[in-house]
Amino acid sequence: MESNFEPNIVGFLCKWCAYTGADLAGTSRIKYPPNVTPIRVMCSGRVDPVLVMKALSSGADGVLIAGCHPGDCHYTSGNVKTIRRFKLLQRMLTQFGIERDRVRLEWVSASEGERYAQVVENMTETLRTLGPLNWNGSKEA
Amino acid sequence: MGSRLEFSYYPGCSLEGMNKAYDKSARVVSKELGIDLTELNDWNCCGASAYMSIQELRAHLLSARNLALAEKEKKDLAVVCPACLTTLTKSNRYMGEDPKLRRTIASALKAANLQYLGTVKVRHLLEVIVRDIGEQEVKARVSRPLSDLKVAPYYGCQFTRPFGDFDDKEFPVMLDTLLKWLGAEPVNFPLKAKCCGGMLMTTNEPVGLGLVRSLLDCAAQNGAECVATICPLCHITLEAYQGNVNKRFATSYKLPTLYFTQLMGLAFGFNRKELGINEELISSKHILAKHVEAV
Amino acid sequence: MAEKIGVYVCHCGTNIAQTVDCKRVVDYASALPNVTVAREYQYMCSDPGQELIKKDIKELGLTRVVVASCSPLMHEPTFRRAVEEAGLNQFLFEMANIREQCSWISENKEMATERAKSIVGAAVKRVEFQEPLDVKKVPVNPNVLIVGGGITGIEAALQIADSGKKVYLVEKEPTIGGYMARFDKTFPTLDCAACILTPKMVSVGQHPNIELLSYSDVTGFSGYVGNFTARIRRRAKYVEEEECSGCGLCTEKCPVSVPSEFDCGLGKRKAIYRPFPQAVPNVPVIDKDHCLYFTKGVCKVCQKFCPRGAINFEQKETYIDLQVGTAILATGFDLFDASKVKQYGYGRLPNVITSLEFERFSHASGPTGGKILLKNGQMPTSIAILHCIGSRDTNFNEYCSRVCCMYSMKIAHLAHEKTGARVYEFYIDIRAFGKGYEEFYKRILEEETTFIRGKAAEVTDVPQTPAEKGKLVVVAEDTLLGIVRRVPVDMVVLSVGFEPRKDTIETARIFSISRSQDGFFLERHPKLAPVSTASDGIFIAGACQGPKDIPDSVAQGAAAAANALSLIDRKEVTLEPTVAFIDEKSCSGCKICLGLCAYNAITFDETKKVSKVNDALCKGCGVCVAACPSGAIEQRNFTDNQLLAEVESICAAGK
Amino acid sequence: MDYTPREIIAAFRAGLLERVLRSNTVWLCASCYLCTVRCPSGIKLTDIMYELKRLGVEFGLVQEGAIAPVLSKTFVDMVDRYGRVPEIPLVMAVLLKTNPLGILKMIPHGLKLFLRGRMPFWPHRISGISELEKCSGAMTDALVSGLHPGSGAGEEA
Repeated sequence: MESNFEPNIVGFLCKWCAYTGADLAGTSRIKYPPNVTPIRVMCSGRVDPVLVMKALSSGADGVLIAGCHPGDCHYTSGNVKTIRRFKLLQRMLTQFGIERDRVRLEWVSASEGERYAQVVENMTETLRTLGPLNWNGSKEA
Repeated sequence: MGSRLEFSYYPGCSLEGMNKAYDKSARVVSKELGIDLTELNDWNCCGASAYMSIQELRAHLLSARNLALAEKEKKDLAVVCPACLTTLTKSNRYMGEDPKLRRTIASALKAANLQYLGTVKVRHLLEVIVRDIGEQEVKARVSRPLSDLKVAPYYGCQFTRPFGDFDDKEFPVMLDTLLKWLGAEPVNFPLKAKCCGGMLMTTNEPVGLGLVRSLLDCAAQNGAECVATICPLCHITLEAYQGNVNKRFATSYKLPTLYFTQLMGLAFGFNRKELGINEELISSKHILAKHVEAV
Repeated sequence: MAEKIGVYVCHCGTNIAQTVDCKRVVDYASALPNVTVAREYQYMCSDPGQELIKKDIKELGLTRVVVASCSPLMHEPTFRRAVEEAGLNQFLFEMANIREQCSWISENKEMATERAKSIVGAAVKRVEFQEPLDVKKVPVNPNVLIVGGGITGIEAALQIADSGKKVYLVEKEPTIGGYMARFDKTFPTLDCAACILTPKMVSVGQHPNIELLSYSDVTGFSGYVGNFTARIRRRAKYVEEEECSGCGLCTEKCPVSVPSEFDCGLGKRKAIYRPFPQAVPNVPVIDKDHCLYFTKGVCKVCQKFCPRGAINFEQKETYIDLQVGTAILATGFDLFDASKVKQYGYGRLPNVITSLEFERFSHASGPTGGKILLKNGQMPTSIAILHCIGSRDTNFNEYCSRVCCMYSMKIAHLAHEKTGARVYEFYIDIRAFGKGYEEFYKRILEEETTFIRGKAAEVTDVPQTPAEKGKLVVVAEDTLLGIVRRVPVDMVVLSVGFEPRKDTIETARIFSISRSQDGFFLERHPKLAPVSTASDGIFIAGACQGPKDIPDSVAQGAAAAANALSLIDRKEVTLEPTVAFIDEKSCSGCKICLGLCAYNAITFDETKKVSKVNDALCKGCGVCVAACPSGAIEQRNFTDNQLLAEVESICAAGK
Repeated sequence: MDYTPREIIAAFRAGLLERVLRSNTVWLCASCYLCTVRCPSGIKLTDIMYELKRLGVEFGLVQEGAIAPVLSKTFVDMVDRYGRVPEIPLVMAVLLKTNPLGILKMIPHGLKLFLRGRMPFWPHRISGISELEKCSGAMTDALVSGLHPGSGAGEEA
């Protein structure tokens, strides 16, 4: 494993909570590892597992999905569907032999800048330990 | 009666010395209530405040050895001294919260082939009795109610402070509750969780005596006939220094102090000797005669 | 034909340029396929910055634009407008956020620059797949829903109603007026609260454009900006509002007496009651839990005496639906429960009272007729006022409640004036920031109030000296002296802070708005959009957003009214066209999407055997898109192609 | 109390900790934790007091004639020797070091306790004492770094 490995993380952030929370972390000048490139979606429920698998097979070392806390979804219950989908996703990862920690689902409200920073810091740290993924999407890898 | 509760029992140094009666009565009432207390084999000092004042890590190590021994027995640890409770809980918590501390202590324990994974809960016997045993079981054993005995329920400082979420941190009520179950009348005692000054008696007597005086004053003002204690240090301070207080402040207090376990034992019908009730420095004979029949 | 993309990297002064090497980002962008031009500039949002984009669109024939600057939540509308002004569809623009989520969060210039490249690269890839979209315009219903009839809601309601628009004012209590109706005087002018509030309450009651729904609450809220439906629960008052003349005979005759909530339990009210004489509407309600008829099946005295036959024991709670275009939440606050701070003895020591209880004592129509009395009926000769109860305290609420310093000084003045007592204020800091506030502080100092700088440690009734006997002793470190003081007094007033309403979570859910860390409603922007929320058409005002005094609450009520009116006067609003749409050819008719839509926006066409999205109902969450097994559903501006392009670009950048 | 807890924090910030360590405040703290549970700023004052006590002892900065540090040191010695603390010998040893005449004053107390069988004279040595020594030894290195960094004793110019 490279000693100075910096994971590349794709972040799907819902516009209402997580993206706003991530903005707040910045506005509050909280420092955390800049390892996530955010993709803004309207709701975490928009995150199709295909997008996640695509990210992992294209070279991302991890994927972060972040949305509103359950019960606080801007679209009433979009994140409930995310939870269901995420469980499925976890099973798929196991089948492919990918560590479950590489894909995380987190709840970050619009006021939780600090929490978002912690989530990213924590995830980056975990992925640094896990090392690069190097998965090309085939089952054998 | 349901299944018996099992605990490793940690008496603490104070109960080996001047507070044997606390140890004696605690064992007697626990047995009666179906709490199995097995003394933790070869326990050591908890690393109490005086130790913590000089050596931080070694103080935690002392606690950790006790916790490791208890973990080996696969039982939670019951204590009767609130200072031990706080010291053991503190190490337990800090080791849980601080990985660096946990690692340091773990590597030290390893030198003696010990390990502590953090599974032991440290609990005060009073809390076990009030919460786990409960009103029904306690009341069922009261054969000699302490009818209307006016008691100042004295918790001292470290029963709930700083970690005890099981009761209020400034105005706890568990002892009040238990005393009521025994038929006694807990008096209003606003200083119930204030410091007794015990720590200061050897090092700064004037300050210590001032604190004892306000406690006695408050208990007496509110009509207490005796003080119920749950802490060996509070107990010895209140009884041994009453004379000094009287001399210094020209007062004439003669308030007996009894461990809560002694009061329980009395209500349960045990005789005084079994509970060490003849050992106190200020006799409780007259007040008990008044309230507890056939003592 | 290949797209011609322009990329503009903003320095944002030094906000971005300090941690991100903008030159390298520009070089990187220039080399990306289809990028025609890449530039950097000090402030892209400035006029010259925007001109730069417009000029390039016209002169270089750009077909797509990417601006790498701050969060889209800040300037997306700005740049969309600029792009549109240059003749390009506004959706052919994409914003890359390299400030909030890149330059501001890192001190590592190398890593931040790499991240910025990744973010810009993703935006460039994404923008290629963007399509021109038409924004949809919908008419705005001019009716406004206002929730909460305190001073904030009253102000907002009157502003809007006076402009000729219809207002539904929903109040959960039997009367409007809120906390202000319970105060005696107001700081710093010391004018009587009732004198300035009651006329406004009356105006609300009589205004032809205001429909007051008291004893009611909002249980549902759906729709979209300009076109909401609010479901209102109207609790049973057991008094027919149209019949009641407010004569008060029923109250007079009612035999049941219970502690009055309005008076903090210090006074009594009847089982059929108005909280206070100036109540609006001037209609009593029956408290079912205490009414003899409801509890024991006997009495009905009120019915017997009512000259108008207005009492109706059979009345049921009802639900009504209101059509509104905007809503203003002015739901106010709860007061901190002083009994939680055990060391001050509230609930244990008889003469320890809260500031609101003091207001009721001091109020001329309060339970003591305006007299400040101890439990034994005597007047106190010394009073201590303790600041910051429940506020500025990590054990309770970390924030400052903003109003307590000032109202504490008002209480000091009233206490001194009415009892001649010696008054002590125990404070951490005096926060007298408003107009005339510092001057008021000076005045109270001159009135010989003793200010002791130190948070009170405790209030005890255990005396240490004969002088303390029978007194409440306030113990505090006088931080100016550096000593611990014990001050014996007769009465202690706890200046309790503000808290979010207990039902804030529920209300936030009903209206789909967020709460900030402290639990109050979250505004869209703390400085620039203080009464807006992330949900278009829903505004917040007053203390439901955070602790506020009366002037600030009124200002916010008016501001929210102006915001609502501005929206109404636009007559129509544009809706984000980011809705879902279904490719009929690919749809297999499995109907999975139907059950997933929280808005019932998807219907099934039984003849064609395909699902269909109703544009007006679709909120654009994209849940159905992610779930469609045949990939037939797409979300405009969030298509699979766009998101996949972003993903691929990010992954490629990491290699 | 020479310095209130608030003043201790202020002195620490001002780099004037030495005068605090030499005051009576630190050793007056009886660890009742009231300040810790009340502090509105969430400062664990009792833990800070312990830290200050340790710093004072380590750098020899304690109030002149203070008994408490002597008691604590004696306490540590006894625990290290026996594994537990024999209360009476502890008090006797402290008095012997600080106020030999005080022992005379203690006689009436002692006598009463003795008559009631509450005066055990011989300390009990736990059998795991060598075990504890081993553990302590293994930790000696860590002890140095166990001191709070930046608790700048003696910053005073």
